[in-house]
Amino acid sequence: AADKLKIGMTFQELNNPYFVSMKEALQQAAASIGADVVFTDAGHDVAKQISDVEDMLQQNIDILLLNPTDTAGIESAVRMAKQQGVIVVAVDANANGPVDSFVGSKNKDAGYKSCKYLAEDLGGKGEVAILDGIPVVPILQRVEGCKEALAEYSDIKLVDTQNGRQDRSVAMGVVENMIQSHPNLNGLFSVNDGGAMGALAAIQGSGKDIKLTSVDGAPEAVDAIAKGTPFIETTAQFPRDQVRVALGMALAEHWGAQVVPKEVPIDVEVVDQKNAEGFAW
Amino acid sequence: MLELQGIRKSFGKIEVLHGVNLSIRGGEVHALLGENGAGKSTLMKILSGILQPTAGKIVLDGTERHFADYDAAIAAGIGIVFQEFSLIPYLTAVENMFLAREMKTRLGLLDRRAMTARAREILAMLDVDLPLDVPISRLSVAEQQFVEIAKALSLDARILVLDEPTATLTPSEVEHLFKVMRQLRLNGVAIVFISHHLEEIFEICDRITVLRDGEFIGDCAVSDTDTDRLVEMMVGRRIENSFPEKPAIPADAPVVLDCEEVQLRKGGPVSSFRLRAGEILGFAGLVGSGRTETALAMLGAHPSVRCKVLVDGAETRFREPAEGLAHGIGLLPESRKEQGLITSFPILQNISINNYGKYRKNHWFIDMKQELAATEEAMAQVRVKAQGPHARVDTLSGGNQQKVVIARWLNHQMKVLIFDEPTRGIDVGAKAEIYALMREFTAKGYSIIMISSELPEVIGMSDRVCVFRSGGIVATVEGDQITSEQIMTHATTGRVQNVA
Amino acid sequence: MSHDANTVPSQSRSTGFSVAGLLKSPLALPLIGLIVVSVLMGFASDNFFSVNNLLNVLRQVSIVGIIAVGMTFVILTGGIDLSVGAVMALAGTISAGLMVNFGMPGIVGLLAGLVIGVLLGLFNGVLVAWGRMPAIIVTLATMGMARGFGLLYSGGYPISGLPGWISWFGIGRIGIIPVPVILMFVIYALAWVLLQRTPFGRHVYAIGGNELAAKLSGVKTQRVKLAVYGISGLTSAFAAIVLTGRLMSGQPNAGVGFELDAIAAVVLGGTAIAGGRGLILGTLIGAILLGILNNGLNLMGINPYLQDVIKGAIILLAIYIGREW
Amino acid sequence: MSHDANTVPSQSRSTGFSVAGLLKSPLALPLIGLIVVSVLMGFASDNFFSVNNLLNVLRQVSIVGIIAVGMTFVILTGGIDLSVGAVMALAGTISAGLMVNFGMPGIVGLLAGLVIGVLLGLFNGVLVAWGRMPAIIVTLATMGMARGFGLLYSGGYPISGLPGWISWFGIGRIGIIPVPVILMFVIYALAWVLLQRTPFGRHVYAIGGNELAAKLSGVKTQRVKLAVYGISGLTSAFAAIVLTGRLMSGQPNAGVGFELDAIAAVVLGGTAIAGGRGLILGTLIGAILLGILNNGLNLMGINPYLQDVIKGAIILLAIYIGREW
Ligand SMILES: Nc1ncnc2c1ncn2[C@@H]1O[C@H](COP(=O)(O)OP(=O)(O)OP(=O)(O)O)[C@@H](O)[C@H]1O
Ligand SMILES: Nc1ncnc2c1ncn2[C@@H]1O[C@H](COP(=O)(O)OP(=O)(O)OP(=O)(O)O)[C@@H](O)[C@H]1O
Ligand SMILES: [Mg+2]
Ligand SMILES: [Mg+2]
Repeated sequence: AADKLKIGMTFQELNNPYFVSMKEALQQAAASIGADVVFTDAGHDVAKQISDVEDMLQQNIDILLLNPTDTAGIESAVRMAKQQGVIVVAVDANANGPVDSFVGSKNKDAGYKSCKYLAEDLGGKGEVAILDGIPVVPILQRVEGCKEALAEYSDIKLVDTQNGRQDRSVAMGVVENMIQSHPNLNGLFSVNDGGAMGALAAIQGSGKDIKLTSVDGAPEAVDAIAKGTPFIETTAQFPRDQVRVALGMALAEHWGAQVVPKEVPIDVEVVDQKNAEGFAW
Repeated sequence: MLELQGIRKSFGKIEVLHGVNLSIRGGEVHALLGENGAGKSTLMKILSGILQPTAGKIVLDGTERHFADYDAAIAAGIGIVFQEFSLIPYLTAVENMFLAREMKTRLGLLDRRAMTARAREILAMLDVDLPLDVPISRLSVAEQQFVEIAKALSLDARILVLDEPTATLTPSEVEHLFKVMRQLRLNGVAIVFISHHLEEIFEICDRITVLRDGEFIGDCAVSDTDTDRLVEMMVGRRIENSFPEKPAIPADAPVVLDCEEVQLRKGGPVSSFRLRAGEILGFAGLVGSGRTETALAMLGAHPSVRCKVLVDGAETRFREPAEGLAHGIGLLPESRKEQGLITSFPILQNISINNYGKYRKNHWFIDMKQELAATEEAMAQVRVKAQGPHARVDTLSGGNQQKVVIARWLNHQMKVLIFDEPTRGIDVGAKAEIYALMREFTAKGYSIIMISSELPEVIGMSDRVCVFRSGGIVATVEGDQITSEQIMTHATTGRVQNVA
Repeated sequence: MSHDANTVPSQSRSTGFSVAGLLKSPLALPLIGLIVVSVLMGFASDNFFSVNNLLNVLRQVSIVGIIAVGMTFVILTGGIDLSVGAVMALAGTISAGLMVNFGMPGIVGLLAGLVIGVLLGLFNGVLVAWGRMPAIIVTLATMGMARGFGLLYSGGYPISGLPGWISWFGIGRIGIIPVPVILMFVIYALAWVLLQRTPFGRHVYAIGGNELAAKLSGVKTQRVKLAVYGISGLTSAFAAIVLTGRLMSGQPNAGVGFELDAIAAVVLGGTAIAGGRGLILGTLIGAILLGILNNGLNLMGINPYLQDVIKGAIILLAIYIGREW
Repeated sequence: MSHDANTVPSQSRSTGFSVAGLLKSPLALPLIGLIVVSVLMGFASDNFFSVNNLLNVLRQVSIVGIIAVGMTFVILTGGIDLSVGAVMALAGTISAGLMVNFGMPGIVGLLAGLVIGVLLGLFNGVLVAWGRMPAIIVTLATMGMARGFGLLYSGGYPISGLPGWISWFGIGRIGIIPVPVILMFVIYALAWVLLQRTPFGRHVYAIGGNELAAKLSGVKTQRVKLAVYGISGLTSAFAAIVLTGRLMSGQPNAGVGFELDAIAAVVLGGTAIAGGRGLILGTLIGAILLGILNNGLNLMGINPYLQDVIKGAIILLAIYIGREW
């Protein structure tokens, strides 16, 4: 079995459905081409992620799919992998160093679309707030896109930005407090669905009419949107497709392709009550 | 050469030294005498800079000195062997002797060769031979005591304080220590010697200072006094025999507790004894001879290899003291602070701690009224002197603390009470009261095991005496045979009965 | 010392409720701290003293507040339980899983969660009491294992799709009082009774005060220790019910770091970390104090990173002032 | 007990190096554990016993291994330091910030990191030794504050753009030996000398063995305690250098949970959590044991969730077996 293709993937975390569904898609894809696959969970610790990559290199992987916890911190692992002749494709977030390709969502687009939807739904006026997350490039891009969209509406006022750390229970507490300090809040944009679910609980608990939009398209979020809650929209990413495309890029490189695209942006799609039914990653 | 003048010391609001004087001349052995709690150790800690006096002064060689800490006292030539061991269990003898005063090489590293050599020298002077390279916790108590003494000698002290160094030594070891002390005296070292054994005072000391309850009573030359006068100075009155009459125990008194075999460790001696209803069985022996361990092993509070106990003829094996309690066996531990009292509790809860089975309300809850009433009654029974059941236990005197621990067992149907060093650190009056209480208990049909290091107490109170040596019972004496000679002979030279 | 306030009818009878008496109680300092912080927050933010916001704070406090009850029992015996957050997450995840994936009735799922919490607590207790292993290590290992199990069981997905009524435990109200707040108060009341009015409670204090003395006087110390860890597991599982109700899902990664918040609440409430002294009401005050800090700093819009610094400094200050009790 | 290996010329002289002697040493059990786990891993994975992989494991171990040195000092005195991970992160972040944002020479940045580590350690030490506050609370608060400062300073972003040579500390090699491994061994050697061959080391053990007796004998217990926390801060800052070299960036979020790994390494190495007994070499073995577990479970391709469970169980087992020393 020495000639069997071996694929390694390191995740920044594996207790988030977004990445778990990536993992599942990878396992399916690998099975369909008869490749072995190993994966690791860095638990948001870059140092551990480098160790994980080192351990995978000891197992002589051919392809490394890298979902970095931190773009800069992971560089030495990328270099080490390249030195061993391993094909490296970054997924979802980019990595510094000589990666062969990067496959990720159009995060700025996602933020823009969600906040545009929110502003439109509010009739172009009212107080809105942003529920921020862990400062990594994709998240920053979403906030950037959101602010761009909100700026197009002169009667929309951005009154607060707080950090929910993309964690459901943290986000819930933060949003509850936000609602206390801004009694007239009309809308809220969360940088991901995990935080949005916490925010939703807070909004429902307060009994206020606050509209919520977000990014990701997680099953729970889609569910909530379909049910007609204050959660009105999420701009879906396609984690399964990201990993499939990434594997495709890596395979192309493996087979000797010379013009593998350095960057493959994956489209994002608005999911609201109209199309929520039947949407799935 | 050294004068302590008008030393006062308070801990919090309580003054324990009320203006004490002490004068030491060069090259003498000076006895410091006083009942437990008289303040001897406190005075010595002040002398060695560990405690600061509230008032008074220390004059050394004619100049007033102030020792901010132990190091300052050492620099002035004062060394002390503490009453409580100040050894670190996991360090070796050499490391302990030179702790905080290590010899260093030029690099600042430990000069272990030099320290070992010096340690050997000092121990050779003491004429003791002990392993220098194993943790001190593996040495015997006597060996540890000599390490303490060696530690103090390594300071080249001109004034050496020995706080009850003989309490843990056998007579031959004591003799040995005295030889060393005489040698030191010849070398011009002044020694302050603390001991409760008056015969030792007469053997080795030149002069005596007596304290009573923190008061300076007086000093005199040994040649000018005698035992009776010393006791009177210490106690403040002539001391009568404080032991109650021994009642006659019927020969056919039932055996309540039959300890068929207790073996503490593999290959160690196996002990057995019987306790009859209404008697006081003394456990005598030197410190560390295994009396406490045997008693605890019986109750399941100490590991043992073998332990077979019959209570009223039925075989039982206790896994923990709670099971002993259920069978009517209670313990008054030897160290009140570490094993007896719960100092975060007031008297009330210290007494009721193992009594909650008795004061229940609706089955689950504490009936606090009954708890209070029963506790007050128990306090009255043993005559605890305190402001009330809510007083903090750490404000009580030793004797009253001891009574609190005794009171714990009064609301139970007890058969056997184990009194481990019941009068340690207790003044004479309270001692007599506790003796009386013990006899009150036996009159009620309780049986008592009394572990004691005080020979007069063992002799005065026990109906029979088990003598311990090296971890097991070597002899049991009764009746006229209960004499200090008999007991000491067995305790120091008796052959260990080695049952396979 | 800790018990005077509760067990000394004779002393307080004469004067009735006295300020001087209160000042001497171990609750005095935590209370003063609570008042000082509240007043500061009130000045800094207009919204702070609204009934709505205060109820909001209490509701936010409820989860850590409930966990801190079990932690108080454990710390009173001189132990520590680092596994509480992970146990909560595992109990919540499995109970959600039973309802959603195995179609069990909600009540069975909730009870199963409680059982799991107790079992994990007893596991800790056995290792500490009979295995004579240090609590900090045992509960640390349990923490890792419980997290692993939660993720294994759920495959890393939150488990949602719970019956709607479960949310009552998280966001329901009775009158204007949120259900989790009521639940918290009930648990505190039970804990108070257990600690102050039952033999078991006295034994908990006794073990923390002097374990050897308690053992030698006939307290079944091992059983009591087993029980306190069991209680800690149980309160963690109760917190899981509130959490599940609040989030309407089982979250395998919930509660990271809650053990530290719970310990902070206990210690801010005046309980000695070495055991033997402390009051359960102090823990409640400590938990509320922490909650007010979080809420107030949020309301003021303080940079979240700075919030960590401020909280750390306030904890240090509070412990420093209170260290002499 | 802990010193037999070093101070027993008379016993070992006769037999020279003896297996029996080794078996009696406190290092025996950690070593046996290490061997057993290694052999198991070797069976389970072909790659395990390659030189490359073993060096790889050592390199991975180096960061927690270095932190565990300071932790050993602290635990030997009977204390604990929960702030190590946060101190490492803060030291690394600020030293990176000084180089990148303030254009300071790399060497100044690195030294500044060490200074910060020591200062934070001394802060802990002052509060523990003179403030008489419980170490677990003090270092917990310091942990929160250090994290907050790191995030504040960096705004939450990692700081990258360091001079290239910094990576030497993380991924460089001397011969075939990785630099961080050499650094780790040097630090262990120094710690060994400090603990076994200097008066200070004896005082560390003495305080853990019996603090009061040590004080009575004239040991300056407060100063020694101050020093051990300072050392712990220093080794955390050294670990930060390796980390920065490995990540080529200052990471304010790094090192979450490292305190627990370091404690586990110390305790697996046979040091008593109550202090007074233990050997620094045991800690090295403990750290390597943990590293091998991580590496081996990864090599075997075990589900990462299950890895947590297995690690927890092995730690419990090891501590249980070793609990009697
Ligand atoms: N640190 C302390 N705090 C409060 N009281 C103390 C302290 N040390 C000693 N005492 C009290 O001071 C008194 C004198 O104690 P000290 O140890 O000096 O007696 P002693 O004469 O050495 O007795 P013994 O013969 O039992 O050794 C006792 O009542 C004791 O309880
Ligand atoms: N003060 C002490 N310091 C160190 N070890 C001791 C001390 N006292 C006793 N031991 C150890 O405990 C064991 C037996 O002690 P145990 O307490 O049973 O003896 P004992 O006859 O009751 O003496 P004690 O007068 O100390 O109560 C011995 O192995 C001895 O080495
Ligand atoms: Mg004394
Ligand atoms: Mg004894």
